[in-house]
Amino acid sequence: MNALIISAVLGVVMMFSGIVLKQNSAVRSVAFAGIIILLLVNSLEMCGTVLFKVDINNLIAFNRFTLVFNSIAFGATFIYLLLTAEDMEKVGKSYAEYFALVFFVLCGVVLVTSFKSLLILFLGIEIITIPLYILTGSDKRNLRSNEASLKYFLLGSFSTGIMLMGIALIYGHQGNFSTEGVSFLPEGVKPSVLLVAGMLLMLFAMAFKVSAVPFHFWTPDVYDGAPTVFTSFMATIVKAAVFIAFIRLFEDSFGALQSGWQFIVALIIAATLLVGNITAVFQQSVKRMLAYSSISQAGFMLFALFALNTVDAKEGIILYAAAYSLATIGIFAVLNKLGDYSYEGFNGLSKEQPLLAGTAVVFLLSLAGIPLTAGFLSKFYMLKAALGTGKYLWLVIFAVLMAAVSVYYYFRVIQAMYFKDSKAQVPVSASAYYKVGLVLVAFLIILLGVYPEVLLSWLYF
Amino acid sequence: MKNVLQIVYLIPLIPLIGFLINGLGRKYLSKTLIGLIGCGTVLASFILSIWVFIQVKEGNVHTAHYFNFISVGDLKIPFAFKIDQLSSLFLLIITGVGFLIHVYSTAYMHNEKTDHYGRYFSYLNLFIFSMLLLVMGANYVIMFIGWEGVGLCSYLLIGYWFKNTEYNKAANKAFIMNRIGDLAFLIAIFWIIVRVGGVNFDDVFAVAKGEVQNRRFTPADITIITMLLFIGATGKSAQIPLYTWLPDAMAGPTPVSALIHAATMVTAGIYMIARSNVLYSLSHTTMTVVAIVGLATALLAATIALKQNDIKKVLAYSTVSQLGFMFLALGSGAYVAAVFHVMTHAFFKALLFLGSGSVIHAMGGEQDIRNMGGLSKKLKTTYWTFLIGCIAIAGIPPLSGFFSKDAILISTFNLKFGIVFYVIAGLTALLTAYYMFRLLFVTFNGSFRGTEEQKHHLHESPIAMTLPLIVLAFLSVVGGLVGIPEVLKGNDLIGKFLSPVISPVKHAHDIAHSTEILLMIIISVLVLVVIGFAWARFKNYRHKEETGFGKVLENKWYVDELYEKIIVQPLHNFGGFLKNVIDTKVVDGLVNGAGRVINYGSRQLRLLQSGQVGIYVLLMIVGMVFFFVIQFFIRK
Amino acid sequence: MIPVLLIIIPLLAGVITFFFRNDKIVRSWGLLTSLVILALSVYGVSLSGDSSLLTAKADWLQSLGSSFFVRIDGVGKILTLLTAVSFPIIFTGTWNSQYKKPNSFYALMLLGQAGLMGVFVAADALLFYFFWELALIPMYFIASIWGGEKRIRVTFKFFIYTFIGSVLMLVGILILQSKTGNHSFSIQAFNSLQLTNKEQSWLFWLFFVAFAVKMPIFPFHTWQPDTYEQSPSAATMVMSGIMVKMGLLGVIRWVMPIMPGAFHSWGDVAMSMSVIGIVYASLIAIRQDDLKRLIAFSSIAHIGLMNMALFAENLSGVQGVMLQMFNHGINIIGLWIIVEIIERKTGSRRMSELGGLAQKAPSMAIFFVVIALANIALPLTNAFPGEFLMFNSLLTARTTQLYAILFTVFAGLGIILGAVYTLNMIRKTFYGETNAVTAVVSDLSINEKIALSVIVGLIIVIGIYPQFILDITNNFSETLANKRFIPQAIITK
Amino acid sequence: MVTQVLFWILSVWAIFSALMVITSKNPVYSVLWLISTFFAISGHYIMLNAQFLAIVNIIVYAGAIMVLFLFVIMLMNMNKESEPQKYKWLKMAGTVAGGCLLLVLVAALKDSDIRNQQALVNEGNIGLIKNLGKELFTTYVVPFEISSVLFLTAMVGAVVIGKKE
Amino acid sequence: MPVNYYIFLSLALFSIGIVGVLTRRNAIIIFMCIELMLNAVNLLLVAFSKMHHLKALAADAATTAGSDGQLFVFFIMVVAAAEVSVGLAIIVMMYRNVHSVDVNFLNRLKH
Repeated sequence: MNALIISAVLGVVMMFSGIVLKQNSAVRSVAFAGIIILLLVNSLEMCGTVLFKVDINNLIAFNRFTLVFNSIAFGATFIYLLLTAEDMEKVGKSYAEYFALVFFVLCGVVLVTSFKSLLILFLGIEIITIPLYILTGSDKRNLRSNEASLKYFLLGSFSTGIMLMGIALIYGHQGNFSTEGVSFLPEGVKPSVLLVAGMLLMLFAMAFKVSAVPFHFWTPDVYDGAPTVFTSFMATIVKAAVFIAFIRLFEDSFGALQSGWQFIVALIIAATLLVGNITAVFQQSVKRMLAYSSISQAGFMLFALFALNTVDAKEGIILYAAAYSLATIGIFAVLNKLGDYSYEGFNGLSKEQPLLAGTAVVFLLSLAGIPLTAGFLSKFYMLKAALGTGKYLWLVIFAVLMAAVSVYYYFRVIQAMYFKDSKAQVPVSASAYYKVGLVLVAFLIILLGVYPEVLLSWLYF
Repeated sequence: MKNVLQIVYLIPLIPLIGFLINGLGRKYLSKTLIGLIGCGTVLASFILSIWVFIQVKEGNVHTAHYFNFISVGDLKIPFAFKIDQLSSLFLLIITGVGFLIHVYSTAYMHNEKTDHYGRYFSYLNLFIFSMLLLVMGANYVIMFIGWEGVGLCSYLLIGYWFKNTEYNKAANKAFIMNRIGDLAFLIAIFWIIVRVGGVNFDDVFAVAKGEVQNRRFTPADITIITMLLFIGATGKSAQIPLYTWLPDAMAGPTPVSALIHAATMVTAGIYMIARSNVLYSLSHTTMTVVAIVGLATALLAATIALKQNDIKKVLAYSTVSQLGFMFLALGSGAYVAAVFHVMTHAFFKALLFLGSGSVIHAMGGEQDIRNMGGLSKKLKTTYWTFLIGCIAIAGIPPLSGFFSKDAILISTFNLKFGIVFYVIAGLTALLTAYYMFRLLFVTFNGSFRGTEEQKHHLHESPIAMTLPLIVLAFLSVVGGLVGIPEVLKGNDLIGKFLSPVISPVKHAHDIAHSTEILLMIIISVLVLVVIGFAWARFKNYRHKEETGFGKVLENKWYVDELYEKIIVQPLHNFGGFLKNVIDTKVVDGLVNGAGRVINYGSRQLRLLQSGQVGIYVLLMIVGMVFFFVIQFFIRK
Repeated sequence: MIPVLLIIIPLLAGVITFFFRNDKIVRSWGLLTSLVILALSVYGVSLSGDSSLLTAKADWLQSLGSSFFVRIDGVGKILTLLTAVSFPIIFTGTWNSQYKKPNSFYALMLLGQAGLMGVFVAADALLFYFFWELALIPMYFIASIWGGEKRIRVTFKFFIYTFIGSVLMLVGILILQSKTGNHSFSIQAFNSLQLTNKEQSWLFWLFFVAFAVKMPIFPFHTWQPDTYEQSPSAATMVMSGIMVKMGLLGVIRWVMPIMPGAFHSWGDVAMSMSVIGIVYASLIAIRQDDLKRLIAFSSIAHIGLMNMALFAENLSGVQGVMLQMFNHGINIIGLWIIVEIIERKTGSRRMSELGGLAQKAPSMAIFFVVIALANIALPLTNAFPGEFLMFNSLLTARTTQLYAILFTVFAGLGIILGAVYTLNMIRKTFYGETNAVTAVVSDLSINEKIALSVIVGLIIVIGIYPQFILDITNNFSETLANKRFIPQAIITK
Repeated sequence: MVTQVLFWILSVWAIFSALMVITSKNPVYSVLWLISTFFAISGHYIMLNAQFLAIVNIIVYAGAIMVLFLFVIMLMNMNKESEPQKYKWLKMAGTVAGGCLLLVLVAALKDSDIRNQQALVNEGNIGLIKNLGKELFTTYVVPFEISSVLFLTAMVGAVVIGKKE
Repeated sequence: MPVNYYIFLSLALFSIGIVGVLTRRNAIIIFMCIELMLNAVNLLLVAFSKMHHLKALAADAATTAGSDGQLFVFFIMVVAAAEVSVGLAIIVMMYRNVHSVDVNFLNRLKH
């Protein structure tokens, strides 16, 4: 609750800071202060101190899982700001507004991770997506940015329509919007078709938001077209939050129907892994490759949905959210510094910028799921959870084979950085903040890869 | 002094030390010192061997166990030596003849550079070591170690002049052909292990004799084991089909040919079979095969020898032929005769080779007898000793060859259709006499056909070379005396000596003594006739091109070419096929193909991302319909 | 404690190496570290099997059921010893090789050593998997940075290939873990599993493919010759000498005891693959002109034999493999050292361009001949007892008698073909007349002589008295061969 | 009976208008037909006694939002047939796919367990402003406040997008 | 009225909206079709709300059951309004740059 209110307030504060403060660096400082406050109040709530007593009528509920994820989201946002806040200046003039939107998105993130009512889910998702439409289009003179924004907007509102139809059907079945309407289904009773149809529509809509195949089409274009600084944000924190919402929704509302939708989820996972990984192979732009890779990573994250309700899935998705967010923010931050998004742009980076290259290697290894990085353990949790269900071994084998394919495109970047010589690089200017941020991210990735309890123990105590 | 048996390990060890000293110090030692070490170590072993022989003759046999070479579970393979009648006899031959050849070598190889000289002697010492290991080993594995060791030394010595590619190829050929046999030997060892659980001769023979409970060989086992061992022997002892390496092995220095490719190593197969006589006697099939292969080899090699012009090649084919004789004897069950022939053959063939070495030395490296002639005047010692060797090998009484060869010929009657074997063997013996005396006459008689320069250089070899010739000539003359058969009122010393190891053969088709003597006389007379014929033909040799059948013989029945065509080339081509087609196109092609499929898939799949919002929505709707259908109408 | 040190020392030393700048210091530091590890490893090997120093366990990833559990058992002793012996030899033998950025090179080498040690001592499946990947990555970097012209493509193929294998293994590990009672990854838990035949078959292939790729055996071998050819020699030595043993270790530790039924019932298939590989690789080796590729293919044949011997499921085979794993590592490193010297001095690896080196570099020729002969398992060299035991095991392999005989004979063809290509290699490279390429060659330098002398010394000593190696693993092998196969192998159809 | 007739009239009106929205070539006509649809739907609301929504629908949707649309269309000067008739197959496919979805949904929902349930028509007071307002400012006060955040974002968004660079 | 009628009516309108999204290329009209979809949902929600109200009335005459459905419609309208403002802003921005609102021109980003 703390974070929900504070983040909304911070959004407003940032709005006005743009008017009050003339210096971008000052705005930035306010934003940093804001995110730290957000982290603090969220930590307070984890310790049991709720600052605002609001009668929420069982529409929202915060539990450990939510709070831990929110901390991850805020932490990741902090790192994200650390690494990219300066570069946001390049996007456009509305510097303070970008931060305001980021905070509003965080407000939405809090909502979608804590909803107990489909209404809150709907509002939360809208609060997340509407700022994103804008951030995507924030590079106004850039036609690619315009195009991405419009595509995102059209497809996004379409999926909203789908989701609302789903909600309506569910409402028709249960008569309210609570997510606990069908917490259990008696043995042998066939679920109402209204409910099942509504559930499927919700599944499609959420699959759209997390960019699972075949609802992923917006992802590459939008990620590619959006300003890189914002791609980084929406591909990581937002996506992870929607995942949490996805899992929360299916756990609370449709957990009882698991055997009914598991097969479809399995198909979606397989398709997501296939399309995400295979298509990424041939990409010539690293940015676009990362867009496809985010699809493939989503395929892995969906295993948490597939397995649902197991400890492995819960811990795994938390770890995955952290690992994936950190690594992706990191690699986007590096990408952002290079003018050239093609693979050739990375050539010889290890000689020009050993620190950038070295940390980028850590990020890529983590994304590829190499041991002792957080990426490995998170994938490992996912596989373990999936195997724990005892079903669909083929899916797991397929997933690991696809993980091997993913090594192909991630390592192409490493090859470019380390094994190829550079053609005269544009000099890269990196501030101390930035470098510290990179090292911090790399360290966190390795820490989580070696000792994930650091994070996971927060789920229990 | 019984305790000499306690220090038998010194017999192989001393040459090994010689090998190490000469091998490591070849750059620092003088030639004299190298020669001294080389000869001295072998001499020391020889003296010990005599000593051992005396002990054995008194009936003291001994198995010395040093340490477990390999011990895995129940399988224990000790590093152990077995000193008995058979091995002590071979010790004598090896160290004795070996010593003489070492001495000979000091002079023969004197023109080599010091480090190569050292290398040569170290190889020779290593060979002696390996050969001693082979005969002293108390089990098949130690024997196999020696067996491969001598193969290695043979390889090293054939390729001693390593700048010459042809020589190196000959060395490779020798090693590889040996390896084919070695593989069979190895498999035989494994088979024995399966049945016996060990490889010690004593254990194996005990099982074969049925003296061990719970462990026995089936007849099939025996046949398989003995056949495999025999294949091993064909490799080492140059029998059909693996004989072609031996003539090529003449690329090595002549003393090496004398030692390794005539006197000792090539007889390892005979030693092994004689050692395993207990097993062989149990398998009639194998015995017959051995006899037939031996006889065929003897005949084939003899025919080839008829038309060879390289002095060493003639001797080489003669060796192959003589080895064939020995196998004939083994196949007939006359193990003693075979061993006896090993001994006499060691004397006269070493003599002949060293003699040829002396000739080559004198001719400045020339080996083609067509370019020789009339050497008897200049090389008196060589000539006379060579003549003795020829007489001995031709089998004229009372020289050594006569007795051993006769023992073999007579033994053929043990076989079914013995008379056929006898006739063919006899014919081969006649051929032997013919080609040996052709060699003698063409080389030493008539007029000199070489260059003026060679003529100018002709001289008798130094004492270090002629002395061994004389000693060996002497042995060739008297060597047969130890095996005079009872028919001739002899007492068959060698047969009696070996009887503890080799059980006397029961003559199945015993022939009357009178017949035996008659046959001896007939064959001796025929040999003399053949020699006379050779004298008539070759006393004034003039070279002329061979035609027709002669040409086939001169080209060794085209066996090498045949092997090349049906084995080497196809394998070579098959390897190329595997390398260029299967490995790169198929196996790697599949791997790369998987990558290519993914790449292709990637190129096609990304087209789905058409950039058109309408198509995106369409595909999403299609997906939704698809999932709805699955949920509601397929997986109800 | 010792296994932990074996991992930690090279790891830390490797990280430190990154910060050195002076070439000489880097090299000395690398050598020093490897010698320390050697001493430690020798001490570890000398301890009795139940010594507490050989085991270490610490909490780690408890929630997953894993722990940092390391243990040096019989096979671990052999392989840690091999690793510890190899690195000083490699460092000494390649002392003269020049690298740009030697600090990175040596650092990665040491990190690779840490990874390898980890693989060999890990007694927890997850830990094993970690090290399995970690050993790969430094080698991948070394090969890709310092390798030959086609290095990037070739080493990448190698990486992906082995990665695919290892992720399948990961699935296998996970399945096994889910079957254990207390959801543990420890090897004891795995060892005490009772699996049905069908499960075993699945698991067998999930694991075996990973190991087969690593070894490699036919038809998973195609990464290997290219990689060996393109990698810098030091990396090639590590890969061929030590890394391929990871596959064998995997079979010994993670397949044989855990899925004995499938191990038995798929034995014929695995052995067939190996035996085809032996003949196949040998025939291809005969046609190779490139020294590195020739040795690479010969290695495939050798490893194939080792794999066969494992699947023979008897003590002789297991012990033979134990011995031969060590020997093969030593021998092939020796060959690579000389090939590297030849390449450095002549600029060529093509046998058709070489020749006559024995005149220019007699010591090198002698070393090479001895090592090459060891490579073809000549008696009184180290490989003979190993190959003897392995061949011996084939004839009594737990399969039908006909298969056993066929396997023995065809594997035996490898001995003959091995002689063919090895002797040809010696002949074409060292014998004959010198030519323009080889005329400039000088003989070995002192460090190379030291390295090669050590190798030759080991070859001879083990060749004459192999028992001291066999004794190290004897108990382990007996347990493996007797306790696990016989009762469990019977449950198969 | 009257409600039946009314229902059918309103339904046919709504569907016809909706079809006209998607088939009209001129965007302005589309907007007008959409407004017509909204009126039909508002009629349904009134029939269902959801007076508040009916009013809001007319005022907000038909009145404000659609005028905004119309305004934008006018701004862009698109009051004529601007869409070239290419990509026929895509339209076909789209129609077929949409039809399939309808078919599948109808087929799935036609035997839902509530098919015999009635919706209360012309009665019930939950749709009255008083009741809804009470609910909105008690139970749903949090979402109500949250929707203000939504409007803030929309506002900021409009500023960001609309600001001259 | 049987609630089934409303369901089918809503589905029909919803599908018409979808078909419109699929077939039209003018971004504004696509957006309008999406609005049509939302209205279909609204109608359905109201119908369901009345249905649940009817059900609850049988037990309790003073119930407010079903009012949440109508409130949801209210929120949908709120969101739709916000969305329209942003969406039209984006469309206008696009139009300013390329002088077209045809979605087929949006093909710089593909593959």
